[in-house]
Amino acid sequence: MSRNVLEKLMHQLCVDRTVKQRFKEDLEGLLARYALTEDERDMLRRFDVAAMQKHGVNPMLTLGFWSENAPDRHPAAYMKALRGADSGGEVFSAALKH
Amino acid sequence: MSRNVLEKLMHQLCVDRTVKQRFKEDLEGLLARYALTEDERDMLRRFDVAAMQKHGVNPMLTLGFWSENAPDRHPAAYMKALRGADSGGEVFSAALKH
Amino acid sequence: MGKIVGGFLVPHDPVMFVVPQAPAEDIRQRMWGAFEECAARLARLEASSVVIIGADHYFNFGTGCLPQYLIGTGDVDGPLDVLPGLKRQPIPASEALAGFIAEHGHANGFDWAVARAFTVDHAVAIPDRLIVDPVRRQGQSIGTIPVYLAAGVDPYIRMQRAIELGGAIRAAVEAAPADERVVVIGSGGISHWVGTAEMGRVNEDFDREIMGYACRGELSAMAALSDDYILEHGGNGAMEIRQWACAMGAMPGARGEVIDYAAVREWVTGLGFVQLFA
Amino acid sequence: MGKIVGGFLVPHDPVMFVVPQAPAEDIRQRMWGAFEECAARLARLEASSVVIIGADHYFNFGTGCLPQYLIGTGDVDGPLDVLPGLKRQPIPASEALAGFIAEHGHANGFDWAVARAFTVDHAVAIPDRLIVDPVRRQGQSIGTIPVYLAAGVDPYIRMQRAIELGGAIRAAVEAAPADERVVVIGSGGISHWVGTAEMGRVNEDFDREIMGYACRGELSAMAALSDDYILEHGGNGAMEIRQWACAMGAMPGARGEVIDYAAVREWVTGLGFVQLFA
Ligand SMILES: [Fe+3]
Ligand SMILES: [Fe+3]
Repeated sequence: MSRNVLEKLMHQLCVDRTVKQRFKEDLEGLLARYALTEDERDMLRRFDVAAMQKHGVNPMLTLGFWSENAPDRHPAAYMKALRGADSGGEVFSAALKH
Repeated sequence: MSRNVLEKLMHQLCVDRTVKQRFKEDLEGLLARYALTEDERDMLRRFDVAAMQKHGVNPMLTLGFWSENAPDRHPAAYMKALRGADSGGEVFSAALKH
Repeated sequence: MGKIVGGFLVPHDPVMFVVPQAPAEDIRQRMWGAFEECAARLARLEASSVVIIGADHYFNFGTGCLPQYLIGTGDVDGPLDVLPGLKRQPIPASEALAGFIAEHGHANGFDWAVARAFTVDHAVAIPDRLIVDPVRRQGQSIGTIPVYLAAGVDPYIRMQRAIELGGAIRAAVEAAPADERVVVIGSGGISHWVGTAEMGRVNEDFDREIMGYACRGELSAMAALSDDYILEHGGNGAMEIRQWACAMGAMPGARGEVIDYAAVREWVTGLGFVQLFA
Repeated sequence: MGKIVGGFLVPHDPVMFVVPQAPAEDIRQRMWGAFEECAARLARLEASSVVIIGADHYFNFGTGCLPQYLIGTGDVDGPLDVLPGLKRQPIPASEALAGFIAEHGHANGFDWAVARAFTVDHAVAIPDRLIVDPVRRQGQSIGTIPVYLAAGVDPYIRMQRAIELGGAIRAAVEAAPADERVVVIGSGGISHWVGTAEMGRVNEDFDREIMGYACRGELSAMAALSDDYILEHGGNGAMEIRQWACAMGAMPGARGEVIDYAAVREWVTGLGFVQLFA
């Protein structure tokens, strides 16, 4: 399975209010409507943006998906999720804490 | 004002469930969100597909708009609205009455 | 080094699905039978991929992005506009060749818009379901490559450019690393008026003219058809002969044969079925 | 017979709007000031239209249709991605010239995807708001023509093709019936990493290299930059130098001048402002 269907859903999760709503309220129902692998579903459930990028998903899309849908939408949280706990992204995170 | 914004809204009224819903429930609120002329708003309110086509709107779109949103969605009703009461569209209407 | 091994020019009339019983019995049987005949002939061509050339009906693409032509290089399903007897389902794709055609085009002046996950409308789904799926059920593995031309919504692709695009598809197939056997399907009604006051009109003379060009491989005659002429004699739906022109452009010099034709007012379209021989 | 009378290469950094206070005071003032300086210089060019060349950020276009390049020929507004201090509003368009550029392209092998009603994202909205709007407020009537290149989402437009597209814009402007004075604005950050683990990194060496090519009008050096090189040294965001290449391609032989530059890690981007002289 390629990254394409995953990117399709993630793009909708950036721009389509109805899909965003459904992501919050009925995640499994939403996921069932897309031809995703179990691995891909899991990336979405766990907001695993690092795994998504390893899978080939466009980084602009992982960022957009995070900013629109994650429980903690702050870019610093995104960077932490992406880089792991030993994150070295102080400069950028610091900037965005203003 | 060109046909373009009208076509934009009409396309959404063909493919976007949320917009279709809003068209039914809050027509004026929906219309207010688009840079349409009063004439164009009126074409939508009155399902005036003939006027839309005179205005340059793509006929596939007037048909799609009608089929998805008109009170009587039957193609025969569309043909009547398009041609006026003295419609000569017997063959086509007959076919679609099956 | 792939090869184009054959072609078909066929309609994709959704009204056949909406009111299958509308025309007289013999017409109905002939038209559905013509699709079956195409499937039987496709089976004999032993294709590995089919390129189905359709056109959007102001459904897939909105005012925010109207491509002149597009190719689906990733996951494919459809149709978007579900019909009675035509449910949405995954469509087996031919991703490697489709991606190569896009890339080859980008390197050679054909700037394909690309769909990486694409829900086709009935323009591609009908030929796929009626012509390709029966061959798949016989055990042949065939991937579908959806191509869309701007024939329903302006700005329309020029006839000449549609023909050149067919040539670009051919060049890409022949340059492709895999030994694919490719069949091109130009999917479009001949005369039909869609959503206009003349809807239901069919013009057999126009239809015979176009089928004649197809059978005699007259690319230049196709290119010479002006939009005004097409709109007057074939209707706004006949702008879809661009898909025929594109398929013909992929098989320059090919002769064709009419499998069947009928002017079916009940289905609002002149339904022509042509095979092109490589 | 229109004429390209000048050009600018500028960033469109949304982070400037999100955290305007993040960098040191002098940097902030210089960067906002550079936009003001561009506006002042634009005012002196007495343009009737500006072509703003941006790139989608996987926002305007989804997997169902990814155009290589697109032009807005009808109503324009934006941005789609509203920012603090950057509300969505109508953008004065230049419909006649935009339509002519599309048509001229279609007749000459540049198959523009067309947006007939288009909500641009920040890539076009920021330069329009910060550079063109101030000149409009002085009483000049300037229409914006939005152009989008595939620089954020693959398949990317090739650098060479972006340059050729600039040439096609120029040819169309010069063939246009109206005596337009046209300014091209290539809108894109230089080095920046967007959404990747390296986000926040800036590479001044890379930025100076690109600005050097721009100032010396070295189109062939731009065309020779491989995607691998750009991604390694400039980041995925630097794929947007395609927009610079396109603007440069519209002004072959033009020399440029750096208005200002700073590597602003707090705004995650190398911010370069270049004027191209016709
Ligand atoms: Fe059609
Ligand atoms: Fe950008």
